[in-house]
Amino acid sequence: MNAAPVATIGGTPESMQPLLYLDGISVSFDGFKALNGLSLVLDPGEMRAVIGPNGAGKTTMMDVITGKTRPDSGKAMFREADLTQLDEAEIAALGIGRKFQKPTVFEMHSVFDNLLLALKADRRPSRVLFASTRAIERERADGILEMVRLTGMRGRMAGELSHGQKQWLEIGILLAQEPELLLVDEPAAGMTDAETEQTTELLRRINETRSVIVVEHDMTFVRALAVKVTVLHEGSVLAEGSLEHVSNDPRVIEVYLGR
Amino acid sequence: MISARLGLYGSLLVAAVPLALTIAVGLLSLLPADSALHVPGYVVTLLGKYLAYALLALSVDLVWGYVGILSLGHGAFFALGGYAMGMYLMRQIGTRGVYGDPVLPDFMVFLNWQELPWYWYGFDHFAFAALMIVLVPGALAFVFGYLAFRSRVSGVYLSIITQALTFALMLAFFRNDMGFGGNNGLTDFKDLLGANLQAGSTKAGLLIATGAFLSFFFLVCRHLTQSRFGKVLIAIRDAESRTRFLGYRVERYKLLVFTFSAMMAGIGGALYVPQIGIINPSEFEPANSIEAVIWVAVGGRGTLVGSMVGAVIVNFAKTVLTGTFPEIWLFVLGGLFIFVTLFMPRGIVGLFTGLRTWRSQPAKVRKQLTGRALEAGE
Amino acid sequence: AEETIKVGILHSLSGTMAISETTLKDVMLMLIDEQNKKGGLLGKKLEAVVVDPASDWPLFAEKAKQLLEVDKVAAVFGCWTSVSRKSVLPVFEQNNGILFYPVQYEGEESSRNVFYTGAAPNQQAIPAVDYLMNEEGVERWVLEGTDYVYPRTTNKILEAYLKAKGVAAEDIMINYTPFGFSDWQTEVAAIKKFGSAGKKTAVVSTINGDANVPFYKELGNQGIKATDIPVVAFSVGEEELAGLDTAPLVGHLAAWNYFMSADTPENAEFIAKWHAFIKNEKRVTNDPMEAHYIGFNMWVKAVEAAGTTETDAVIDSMVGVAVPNLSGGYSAMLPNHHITKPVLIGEIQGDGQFNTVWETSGLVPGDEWSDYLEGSKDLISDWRAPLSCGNFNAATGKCMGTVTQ
Amino acid sequence: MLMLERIGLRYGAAAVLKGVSLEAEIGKITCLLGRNGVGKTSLLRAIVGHHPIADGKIIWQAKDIGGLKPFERARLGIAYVPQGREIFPLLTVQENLETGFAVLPRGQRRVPAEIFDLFPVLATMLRRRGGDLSGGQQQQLALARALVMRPKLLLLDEPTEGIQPSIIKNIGRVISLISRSGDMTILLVEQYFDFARELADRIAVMDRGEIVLQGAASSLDSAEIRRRITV
Amino acid sequence: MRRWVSGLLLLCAILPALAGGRLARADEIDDAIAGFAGNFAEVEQAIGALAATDDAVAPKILEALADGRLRIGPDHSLYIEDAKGALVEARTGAAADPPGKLKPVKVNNRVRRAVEAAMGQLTLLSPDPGQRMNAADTLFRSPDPGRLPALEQALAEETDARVKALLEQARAAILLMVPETPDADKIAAVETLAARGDQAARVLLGTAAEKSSGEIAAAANAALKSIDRELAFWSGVQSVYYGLSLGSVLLLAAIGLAITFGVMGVINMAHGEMVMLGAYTTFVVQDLIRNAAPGLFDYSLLIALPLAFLVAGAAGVAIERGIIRFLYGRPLETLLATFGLSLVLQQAVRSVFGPSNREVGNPSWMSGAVDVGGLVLTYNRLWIIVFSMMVFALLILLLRKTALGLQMRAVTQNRRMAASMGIRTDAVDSLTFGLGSGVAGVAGVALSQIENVSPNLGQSYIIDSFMVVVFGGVGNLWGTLVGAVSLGIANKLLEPVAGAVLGKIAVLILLVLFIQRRPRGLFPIKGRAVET
Ligand SMILES: Nc1ncnc2c1ncn2[C@@H]1O[C@H](COP(=O)(O)OP(=O)(O)OP(=O)(O)O)[C@@H](O)[C@H]1O
Ligand SMILES: Nc1ncnc2c1ncn2[C@@H]1O[C@H](COP(=O)(O)OP(=O)(O)OP(=O)(O)O)[C@@H](O)[C@H]1O
Ligand SMILES: [Mg+2]
Ligand SMILES: [Mg+2]
Repeated sequence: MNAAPVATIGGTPESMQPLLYLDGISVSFDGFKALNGLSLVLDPGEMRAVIGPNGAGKTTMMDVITGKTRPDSGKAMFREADLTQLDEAEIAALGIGRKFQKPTVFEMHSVFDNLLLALKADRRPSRVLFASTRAIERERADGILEMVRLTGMRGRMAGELSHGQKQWLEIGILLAQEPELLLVDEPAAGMTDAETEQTTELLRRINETRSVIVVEHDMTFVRALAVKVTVLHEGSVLAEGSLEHVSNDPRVIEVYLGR
Repeated sequence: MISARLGLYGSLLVAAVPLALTIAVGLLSLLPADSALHVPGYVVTLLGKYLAYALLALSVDLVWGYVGILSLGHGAFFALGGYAMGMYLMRQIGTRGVYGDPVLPDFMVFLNWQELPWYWYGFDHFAFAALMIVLVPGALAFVFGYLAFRSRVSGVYLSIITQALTFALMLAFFRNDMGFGGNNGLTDFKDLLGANLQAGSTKAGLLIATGAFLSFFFLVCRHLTQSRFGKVLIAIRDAESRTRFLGYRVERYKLLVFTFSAMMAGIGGALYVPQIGIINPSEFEPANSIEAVIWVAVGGRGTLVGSMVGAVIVNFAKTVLTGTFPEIWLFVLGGLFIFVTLFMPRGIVGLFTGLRTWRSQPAKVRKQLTGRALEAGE
Repeated sequence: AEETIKVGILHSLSGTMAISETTLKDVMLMLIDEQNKKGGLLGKKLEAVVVDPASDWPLFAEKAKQLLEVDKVAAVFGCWTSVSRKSVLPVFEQNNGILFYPVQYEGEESSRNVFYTGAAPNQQAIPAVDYLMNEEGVERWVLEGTDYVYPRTTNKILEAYLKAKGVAAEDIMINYTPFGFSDWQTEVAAIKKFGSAGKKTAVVSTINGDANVPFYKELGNQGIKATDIPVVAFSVGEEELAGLDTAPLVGHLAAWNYFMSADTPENAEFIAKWHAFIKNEKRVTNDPMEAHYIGFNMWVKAVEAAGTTETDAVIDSMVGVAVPNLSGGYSAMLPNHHITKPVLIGEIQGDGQFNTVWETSGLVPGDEWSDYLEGSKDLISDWRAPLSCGNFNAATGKCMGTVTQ
Repeated sequence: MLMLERIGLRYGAAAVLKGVSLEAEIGKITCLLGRNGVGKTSLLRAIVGHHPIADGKIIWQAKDIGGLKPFERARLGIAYVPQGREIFPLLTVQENLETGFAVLPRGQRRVPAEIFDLFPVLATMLRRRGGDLSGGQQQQLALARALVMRPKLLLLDEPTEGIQPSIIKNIGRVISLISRSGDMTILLVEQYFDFARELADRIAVMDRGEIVLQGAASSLDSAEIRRRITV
Repeated sequence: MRRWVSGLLLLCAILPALAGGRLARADEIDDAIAGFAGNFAEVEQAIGALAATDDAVAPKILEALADGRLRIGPDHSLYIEDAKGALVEARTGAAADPPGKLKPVKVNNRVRRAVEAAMGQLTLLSPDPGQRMNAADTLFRSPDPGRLPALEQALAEETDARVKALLEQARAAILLMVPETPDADKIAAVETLAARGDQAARVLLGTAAEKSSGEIAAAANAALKSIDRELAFWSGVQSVYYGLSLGSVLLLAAIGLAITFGVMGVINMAHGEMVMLGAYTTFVVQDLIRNAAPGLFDYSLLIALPLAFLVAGAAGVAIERGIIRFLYGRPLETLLATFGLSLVLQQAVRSVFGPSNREVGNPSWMSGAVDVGGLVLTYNRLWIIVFSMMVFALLILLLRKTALGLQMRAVTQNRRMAASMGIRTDAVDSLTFGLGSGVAGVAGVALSQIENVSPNLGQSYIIDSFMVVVFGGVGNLWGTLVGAVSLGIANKLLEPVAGAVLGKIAVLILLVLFIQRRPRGLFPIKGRAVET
């Protein structure tokens, strides 16, 4: 299917090693192919928007990258590491962080503790056992709180947050992890237009030092990001290019944007 | 949470209680019997039993309250620790057994065992036995946990296989061919480290030792749960998979805590046996493990203090009720369990310390505080 | 309040053993009641102290302690399972109390503080096997038991005994099942198969408690009749049969020291009193109840003889005391703290009663250390001064490690 | 007609709604806007009875329903599309839809064909478990499930979240269609301003548990609204 | 030779007796009867002598003896007590006025066997084919060469094919025993026995093979081999059947739990007590029937079934309304409350019905066994298998095909949202819990047929029930079915090899290992649906 070497599609120089390399990934559930020979290459420092109809396989793709779902076939490499051989924790340790489509936070921990747990640190039990929270960590956590505008909720249990607030907290958790690659599933869902703009800002800033894959249905948001767009459909890539380019593709209009 | 509110000094205070209490009771029991302050031996043994149970309850609370592992087989670790101690005590009997065999315990003599099975070797040394008291439960928990956590067995599935484990052990220890005394278990103990077990001073010493261990482990558990480590544990309890995505190797955390908790339970069992004077396979009965869980729930899950309080209160109630209302005590005890569940959702401790903060909790969180939802919807 | 003599009753009223033990509590209450009607003991009324050790062995020890230390009872009547007895034994020895133990057991124990009023193995198992061998011409044996100490020991003794009588090893099948076992299909089929080898076969059952009902139901349903393969049981009495339709079981056997059907005036009176006390004409009596009857009367006599309830004095005056049993003879307390008993073999009848088909001509003294076990055949027990030893080795002439101390 | 009179709602000690009064007319779409955490969801939860109110009255069809149980409210024709979808994860799509039958008389218990016109993907996935669907598919299912009940009052909490643009457009069309053609009252909570603006007959803006702006859609100034819903 | 003669004599004696009853010489009978006063050996002899008299009263006396209705007076005169307790003179059948205190004639197994044999001899030509069959069977099991002529005579007259076959087998057994039998007949006999093919035939053939040589031994050995093969096959099938039967018991015990726990998520420690309530309902029903309408006894279970469902179901509804409904969303606490409840219920039953076992009888259609090929199928187990499958099928239909089933599942998956769909959640909750409990009660009716009816009944099943449900996969009724049956079969296949105790341990360990492989049971629900 789409197994052709994809490295050239992005126009990256051959010499440069891609950060993330998905090739011919297929995943099926009880016979239904959620991913069907999906290939995608992400360069270091790149931000990529992924769009596509509901059920196209965007979330499943993230599941594969983060080790939640094992692909039936295909290759998934993060630099030299073969993602299909690692479990969630190991992949996270490699530097891949994720925000889920449905916000998931530690409801029984305070907002602040949520961030504290996410801060980049040695995660081995033996280390954690004797770790004490240093001032610098507090500062970082508080900084992130400020950034996601939850300072007022610092001591509240995360379970008490509204839907939108949880979205923000999850973004905060992602930031705290300082991952090299951020996978962001629908960050603008449930946000007001103004908040969406701020999110755009935030992602841009992050992208200065890190790579990002973002999934979103909000075209205004995607447009504002102004990055290369990959359109998924039925588990494989339908189109790729600038938003301008793909949104004029009749197939994309047909299956996704509508008339 | 509650012990979080206790703060460091509060916790130290709590930790001091078992130790102080046992020292006091232990010393008072040594006074002459006609002294007004004399504590009868009966009370010493009872208290010792309660506190040994409290240690078991503490170990259950650590895994259940903080990591969400509802172990219905912790009694097995308790019993294994008890058996290790029992084997040492058996070997101490020496030629004072009824058949006077210098090596073989009585039950082996009368069932015609010719020689001591290999797994009894070494138990004549206290150091070895002490090692086994933590090692055997620990190793079992490690192997079991390694397999279970690696393949991500969780929830009721884990609960039920822990139950299967203790049930299988019970059947195995019931077998006379196993060489652990079958149904009658190990009994007729004479002395421990050279001290006569029947002597008042030995009993007092054992009691104080139990109190000391309990205090010590309470503090250790407090540290485990209050530190960053404890926060990770609670995160695992509430959202295991999310924790993984943050890069925590969940199975290692679980394994560590589970194994540690099993060792703690083993020590509890080892302290229990010389005070009670018998260890037999009924300690492995699934119902016993369930009871331990219930002590924790009655006292207040996830509070450490609650588990100890629950163990003491439930067992104290049992002592009193079986003596005073032998015909209806089950109604009272069963009723108590129902009452606590319905009207004290955070257990006895929750009633005292958490009342104010509790009321201010939003309903949803309140629910979560008292138990994780099995169902997808809630 | 006037001064009373307290008597402890240590039987499970809840849990798995309540099924057997509750009756014993009731019978004790009745006996105490009767005694009080007769004016009490040493001019004082008797007062029963009932506790519930709840089929929980450590709780037995705890309750025993409570009875002795807190309630300061003069004697305790209690326990059923061996392990409960083992659990309380140190308590009685340390606190110098008196325990009357009313159930048949595996022997291999003798304590100064315990009086064993149930049967020792030689008072039940061996006569039963003799009967089957002589009367029914049995040549092949299935020893079917629950896996715990009593069946293990009994079967060990029986195996040795049978072999001594010339039974070949392949004519003995031994099988154990867990407590509360309920699916007997495989075992019963195996018995059937073992029994169809052309030689007369019998089953010696040491199956315990709850497992019996499903066992007999399966026997009945698989059509094993007593005339084909008789089963002789040591733990099945009237009380157990009350839960069963006995019509298909007619002719299977039990060996005890008492049957409710015993045709003696003492027994008739006992049953009448029991029915009046429990207010239910259908309730049955059984062997352990008789054991308590004997034990209690012995204790009363010993206390009267000693003139005090003080433990040492009572223990000393116990040996030699003889009281009527319910089968029409006198049972006496032996120096080894076991008693003399008649051994009866009964066949189950359609009405759930036993029909005595054989009995020993005289009384059989209880033998605590079995003559058929290697380790214990040289041991004897005699609690009278000057020997006062529970495990005196007749071969070496030494009192081995003692249980007391 | 739905009338909310000075609704107060609290989570424990925290008062989240403070005297919210709002009306939603039959055949009209009322749109509720507001930033994160101001209490929009809480208000809907109060109406369907998922959370008790501390003060005020909820009047639906001239009846105070504040004391009724949630299922009784549903039987009065109130359907709810919650935030976060809350579909029944282990029921199949078909079964999820059939849960809506509980309020229908025996003769009407079928899934209207229009639902599959609106959400074609559901028709192809009738046997799949609800929980296995993708986020957007679940959201569509939640909408469809509410429509199966043939409600008189439809409460929508950010119904477009996670749904692809073409279907959002469809949903918009359908919502306005059913509200105008029939006698359905619709209360819509939205963050997606353009969508709301386009559909709404009335707009209300909430802030910190209070309605701070309310009126006919045509009479309100977009910029004013935008200002109210930005920080 | 003497035996032959006496056999012939006997034959001559029996024929007229059956034709109308011969009057034996009075002193003959008196001599015989005198033995009934003696010990068992003498009684046994007396039976033989009495049978030999062929007097018409002999069968009556023997029957009375076997039933324990024979009384003997101090003067050795015999009386029979009839069903109503009235005494008749044994020999004359006249109402009697006994001269002194009567004693029952004691019976033991030895006496019973003698009576059986004597009756067999007296009934070989009985008009009742059932009795003839018994007689033939008795003959087969204790082959006596002296009876050969009688046997052959009976064989000649026999019309019933089944009785005939049995008679032929008995004849073969006798022929093999008698050294004088011609070789050809012996080989024919070997074949007859080989065709019978059971353990008893195997024993006879075994002795034949040992005792003879040459052709006969070879034939016998060949027959032995084929029987062994057959027996091995049947014992394998039998084990599987036992497993199936155990599995159906486990299924019954667990299936209610599959609803309260599997569907509703309530860790219902009082489940066993619901089973117990069902069993006690059966007891009460039978007790009433025994006292009021003994004729209905065979229907007692059919009456008890709906009642048990109602009693346990009502208890379930009460528990749900009173306790469980406050605990939704706190499933672990249901463990605590229902554990308390189970203590209370047990003690309540103990107070009302007493602590000991209560008798629940098998109706006649659930007693005994039927032979199918080499299988022995006991009726009670057979019915339980059928019954459990019926209960299972009904439940599956209810859960999958009815609106109530859908609502039950919806409510437990998301109670709040279900309510907003217009589902009466509290009613559905009560009904679901009531249903689970009711089914447990129904299980109790079935279990009362094979188990103790005691306050501990529930306890003995609770652990197994949880294991079955979890092994099959929580929330999956089919899983419960397959789980129960496979646990049952595994148990029964291991039991003959490892013994009951080790077998059970092995099953538990296998279960633990299995869960490691499949952490969500046999039939896990996979996919996102469970992860979120
Ligand atoms: N466990 C499963 N069983 C069956 N089908 C599944 C399973 N998991 C995912 N699917 C199907 O796979 C497809 C891809 O789902 P995915 O969540 O990746 O879509 P998506 O692109 O993220 O959609 P959305 O934009 O709605 O979030 C969907 O059609 C979904 O129904
Ligand atoms: N269960 C709860 N317990 C305590 N506080 C809560 C709870 N649910 C919501 N809150 C608080 O109530 C306020 C209003 O929440 P609500 O969910 O109604 O907001 P919302 O307007 O719907 O926000 P969003 O746009 O993010 O969905 C928030 O501040 C939130 O923190
Ligand atoms: Mg998605
Ligand atoms: Mg909201």
